[in-house]
Amino acid sequence: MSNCLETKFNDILFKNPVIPASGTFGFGREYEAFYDLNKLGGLCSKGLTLEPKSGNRGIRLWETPAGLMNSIGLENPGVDAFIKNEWPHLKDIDTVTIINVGGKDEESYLTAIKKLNAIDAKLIELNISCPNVKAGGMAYGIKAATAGEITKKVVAISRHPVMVKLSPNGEAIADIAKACEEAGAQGISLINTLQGMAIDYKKKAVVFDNLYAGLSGPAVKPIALRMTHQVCQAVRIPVMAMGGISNWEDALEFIMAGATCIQVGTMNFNNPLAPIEMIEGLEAYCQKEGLANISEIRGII
Amino acid sequence: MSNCLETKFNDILFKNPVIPASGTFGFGREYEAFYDLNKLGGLCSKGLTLEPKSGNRGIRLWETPAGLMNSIGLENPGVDAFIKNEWPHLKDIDTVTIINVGGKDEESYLTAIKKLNAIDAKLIELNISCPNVKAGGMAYGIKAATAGEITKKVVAISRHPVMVKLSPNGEAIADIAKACEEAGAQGISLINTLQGMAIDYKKKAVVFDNLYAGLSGPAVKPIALRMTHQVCQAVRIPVMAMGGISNWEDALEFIMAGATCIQVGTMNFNNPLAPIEMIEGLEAYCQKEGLANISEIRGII
Amino acid sequence: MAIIQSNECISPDIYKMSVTFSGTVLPGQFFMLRAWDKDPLLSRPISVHDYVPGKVTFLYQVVGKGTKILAKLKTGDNVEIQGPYGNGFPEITGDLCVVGGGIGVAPLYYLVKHYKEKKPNGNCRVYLGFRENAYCVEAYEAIADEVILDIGGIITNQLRVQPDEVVMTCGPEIMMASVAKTVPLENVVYVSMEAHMACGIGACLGCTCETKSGNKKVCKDGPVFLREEVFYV
Amino acid sequence: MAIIQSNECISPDIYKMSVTFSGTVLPGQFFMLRAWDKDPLLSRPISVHDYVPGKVTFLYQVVGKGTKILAKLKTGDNVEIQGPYGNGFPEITGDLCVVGGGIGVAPLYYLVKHYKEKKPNGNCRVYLGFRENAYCVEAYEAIADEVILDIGGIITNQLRVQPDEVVMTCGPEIMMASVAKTVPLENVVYVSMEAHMACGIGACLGCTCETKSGNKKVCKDGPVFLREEVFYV
Ligand SMILES: Cc1cc2nc3c(=O)[nH]c(=O)nc-3n(C[C@H](O)[C@H](O)[C@H](O)COP(=O)(O)OP(=O)(O)OC[C@H]3O[C@@H](n4cnc5c(N)ncnc54)[C@H](O)[C@@H]3O)c2cc1C
Ligand SMILES: Cc1cc2nc3c(=O)[nH]c(=O)nc-3n(C[C@H](O)[C@H](O)[C@H](O)COP(=O)(O)OP(=O)(O)OC[C@H]3O[C@@H](n4cnc5c(N)ncnc54)[C@H](O)[C@@H]3O)c2cc1C
Ligand SMILES: Cc1cc2nc3c(=O)[nH]c(=O)nc-3n(C[C@H](O)[C@H](O)[C@H](O)COP(=O)(O)O)c2cc1C
Ligand SMILES: Cc1cc2nc3c(=O)[nH]c(=O)nc-3n(C[C@H](O)[C@H](O)[C@H](O)COP(=O)(O)O)c2cc1C
Ligand code: FES
Ligand code: FES
Repeated sequence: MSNCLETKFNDILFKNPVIPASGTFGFGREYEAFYDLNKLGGLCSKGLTLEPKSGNRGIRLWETPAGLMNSIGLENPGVDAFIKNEWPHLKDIDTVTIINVGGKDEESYLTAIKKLNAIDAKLIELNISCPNVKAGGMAYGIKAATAGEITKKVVAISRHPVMVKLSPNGEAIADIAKACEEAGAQGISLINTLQGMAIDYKKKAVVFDNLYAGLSGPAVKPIALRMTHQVCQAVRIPVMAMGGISNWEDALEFIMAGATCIQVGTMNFNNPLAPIEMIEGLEAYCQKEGLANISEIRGII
Repeated sequence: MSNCLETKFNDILFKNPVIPASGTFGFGREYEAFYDLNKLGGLCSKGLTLEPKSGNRGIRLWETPAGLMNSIGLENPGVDAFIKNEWPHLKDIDTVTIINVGGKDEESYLTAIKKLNAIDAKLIELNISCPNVKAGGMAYGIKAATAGEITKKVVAISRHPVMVKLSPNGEAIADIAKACEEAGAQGISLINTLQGMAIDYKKKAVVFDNLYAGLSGPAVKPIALRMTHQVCQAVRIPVMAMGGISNWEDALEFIMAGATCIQVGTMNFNNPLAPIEMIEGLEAYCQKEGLANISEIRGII
Repeated sequence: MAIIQSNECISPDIYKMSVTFSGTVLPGQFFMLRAWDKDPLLSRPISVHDYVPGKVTFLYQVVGKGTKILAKLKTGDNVEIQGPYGNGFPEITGDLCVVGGGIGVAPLYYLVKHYKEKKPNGNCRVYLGFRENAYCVEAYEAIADEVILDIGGIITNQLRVQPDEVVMTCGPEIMMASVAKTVPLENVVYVSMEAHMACGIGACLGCTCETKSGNKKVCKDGPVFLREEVFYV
Repeated sequence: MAIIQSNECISPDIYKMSVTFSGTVLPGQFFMLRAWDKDPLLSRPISVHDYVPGKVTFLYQVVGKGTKILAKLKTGDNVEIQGPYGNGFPEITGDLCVVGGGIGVAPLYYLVKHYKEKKPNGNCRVYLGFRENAYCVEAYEAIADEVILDIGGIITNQLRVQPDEVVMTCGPEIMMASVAKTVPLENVVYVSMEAHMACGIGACLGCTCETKSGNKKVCKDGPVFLREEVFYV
């Protein structure tokens, strides 16, 4: 295996730029049945909050044309239990584990981040964009001013580099990205899910207890690609892009638009081997095109 | 045929709430080969501008998962030619013809609207949301303040009721809708296309000369339904909803979310009979459910 | 990739499909099936209706897009099956009483068969309830000690459980709730739950079932739960 | 809905499909084909390769999702065909010289056949250029007066047009541009253009082709245009 896919996200070295996305990959264990997680560039944990959360009630998943709506509501064991039960396993996987953190207010973000200072993680993904719960922080993520504020405070106390995960549901996304960059974020990831709604006409009722829910999957790819391009044009910090990436060609397009790494969410459900197939596809592409490293075509658009 | 689908949009009577959307139906003639246009609740003209426009160059269409991106760029013959060549034909169709109007600045909007005062149209759809050209007015449509301003001026000089077509790409859409209502709009329509991007990785280039383009079709339905619900909750003027409506069940869901009428865009390309099948489906639904009129389930969500 | 050996309509909208499979399966487990690319996006959870080495059989009802596609497949076509997933029904020592409603009868056939194979002298009674058309009844009669059938009524009205029977049920939630309520607390009752699923393996947290001891994943912790976990008796 | 009478691979990635059709068709017209629901969303424009009353034949290259699905269809399957659409090649009085490149040869067969039927004494010469594998050559030889074949080269290098010939061409745009440039201005030249299409009937304005006299719709005003309209000679 050549290292044509080796990718540096600031000074963090990824074997390749392909990373399963938060919330679609649990804490990794489940996918070990399908492939060796060491092959992944990285993996991103389910969104953690300070306290354990049981998530939303009622239906949590709803399929849409080429998309998936979810209203999980950040169900997670909380930071303490994560550090105790999941981290010992995760830390031994030879890949970059990214820790996704949500919060319901400033204090809960900051306390969670402080606790995570105790472990040797490589990168925090600060989730200010989950549309499904207050604790997801989307209230922070849809305005540049508030996004910048929370980022600044988190960066100040975090021992780990912080990448801020943006919402596609707010103000001009490039402005939000710039605000986060100015506030000291070491990277940007995007997009989280788009806010959508589902109605079950047979039941004459909304599908989700929470009224609205988050849309992801191939359906959103054109929007995610546009936003990725806008953000990559606007900031100098590296960008981790996602939203509907379903094969290596999609992954390549996001990289051409300027993304340093890409994340794979919903497609894990469609095809558990999706990330591995993307790695293989990108590798073959580099070989065919004679690229010493994928970075040669990064941001060419 | 019962009149269970008869729908009043303010005091404009529609035979049924199903209306082909602007830009997907030309000026109607083409679909006469498939069915009798008199069956439609209404039809919406291609977006008109004061001057003729030749539209965008390069590729104009690109398929995406369950979606379509377009970059037509408001190609149209201009208001004068429309009045001369298309209106005589359109006005004799026994359906509500809606006239979609775009503009590049205040003056071009107002002059176009004044010219249209000369004909006996029933409803103007003020397009402040086309993402593909400056003349599409999206600059107006993404901020509540500017949307309100242009609406106020147009309403002041228009002899016809004005329905404002909103962009899904801007600030909180309910705020924009409210600003338009306050400015005197007699109705709201939404959503125009979502701004997206396409890259042709084989050519290592963007697909559209214009860089970004507009996404429509089933892929966007969950977003359109959420925005429709938000706007219906926010304003008292009637709402004409669209975005990925592909069958009568979808149409029904938008009506349950509060829409008075619905428009059908991209699905005309997938199935030229789509609007007719929706009318039949909604009619059968009313019969099965024993509804004297579809209004009985409008806004029940 | 599994190859379809047969796929036939056995009752209006009810299909039986057998596919090649090399592995073992427990009663009550399920597979994620797909025979499409991205439309629909997700695989569909379908229980094991029957299993013999080399072959697994599904019984499914056509309700929407996915099952419509499944119904069109022909012998020799490919279908992707991921699994078996889930815990399945536990092995028991006492007598067995199963209660199935509608398409919920699907997993119970292999359950009964497996039970009788492991415990030829055990007694197994089967309640089957259908709204309109009954199916699979003869198949159950061939392997169970007694089959009680109800069409158009409420199967739980007839339900009389013996003191030493373990009850296992699958069907509409309202039926299982009624079983949970009416069967004496002395009897052990297992219920097989449903939920919309994306991953099928415990990674997405989409298939939650609220239990006495917190959220459980239907796909991984279930689909089979003890009555008291789910219905808070 | 049309029923497929045959659908076979005649060369790597090249398929020939015949379907039932009751109606008439002109050479150069096309149909919008679909054999799927919403994935992909749009129908695919495919030219008429041959036509006899009751049956229309397509020749198509597998390049992406839609044509991949078409290639899998079997005799007896259904395919939706909308059309025929477009203007088609005009009838001419003089001799005919056709130039086809790659899958662009598809519409030219029916063109030549139709021409020879209408004008049995007219002379028709056919240039066919292929990158790697040639196909349909014998079929052209059977109906044309002369067939000039090129594989791997540049077909327009060989092109020598007679003063009284009308030229009709279909193929990669770069080839047609070269034909447009090399054929003497005295000869009338028709080119068949391509564009991404959504509606196929002139309603979406997506298939624009810039011409001397402004934008034209490939689906409705074309796909056949006079050389000077498109290539501004
Ligand atoms: C563990 C388990 C075992 C099952 N075993 C069987 C079986 O043996 N035979 C059988 O006929 N059915 C079974 N079902 C139900 C079956 O999964 C659904 O009927 C099927 O997914 C419907 O798909 P569709 O595309 O036809 O319907 P659609 O309504 O178009 O599906 C839309 C979405 O909703 C989901 N969905 C719809 N209904 C259900 C449901 N009842 N349960 C879970 N998800 C649903 C689909 O998976 C899909 O994601 C089982 C469900 C579960 C959870
Ligand atoms: C008037 C006309 C006649 C045609 N006749 C033939 C023919 O007889 N035989 C044949 O093999 N091909 C023909 N083509 C080209 C054919 O339409 C495309 O190859 C086909 O649409 C590709 O679809 P796909 O899903 O396999 O590819 P994809 O690349 O997956 O298609 C993606 C989208 O791009 C469009 N697209 C891709 N390539 C083309 C293209 N070259 N022209 C127009 N749209 C394209 C598709 O329609 C679709 O909307 C014709 C095109 C036109 C416009
Ligand atoms: C079931 C599900 C759960 C998710 N949970 C989280 C989460 O906990 N934290 C987070 O930041 N994003 C979460 N997301 C969003 C994804 O990480 C990703 O941003 C989004 O799905 C877009 O990518 P995709 O289209 O590839 O899925 C979740 C998405 C899904 C589908
Ligand atoms: C090819 C095309 C052309 C369009 N042209 C216009 C237009 O001229 N004016 C306008 O207001 N909207 C235009 N639209 C947007 C549609 O009217 C509609 O708002 C959008 O497509 C969403 O609906 P849909 O998902 O049903 O297509 C166009 C859409 C398409 C696909
Ligand atoms: S289906 Fe994903 S956790 Fe159960
Ligand atoms: S394809 Fe719609 S106008 Fe030609």
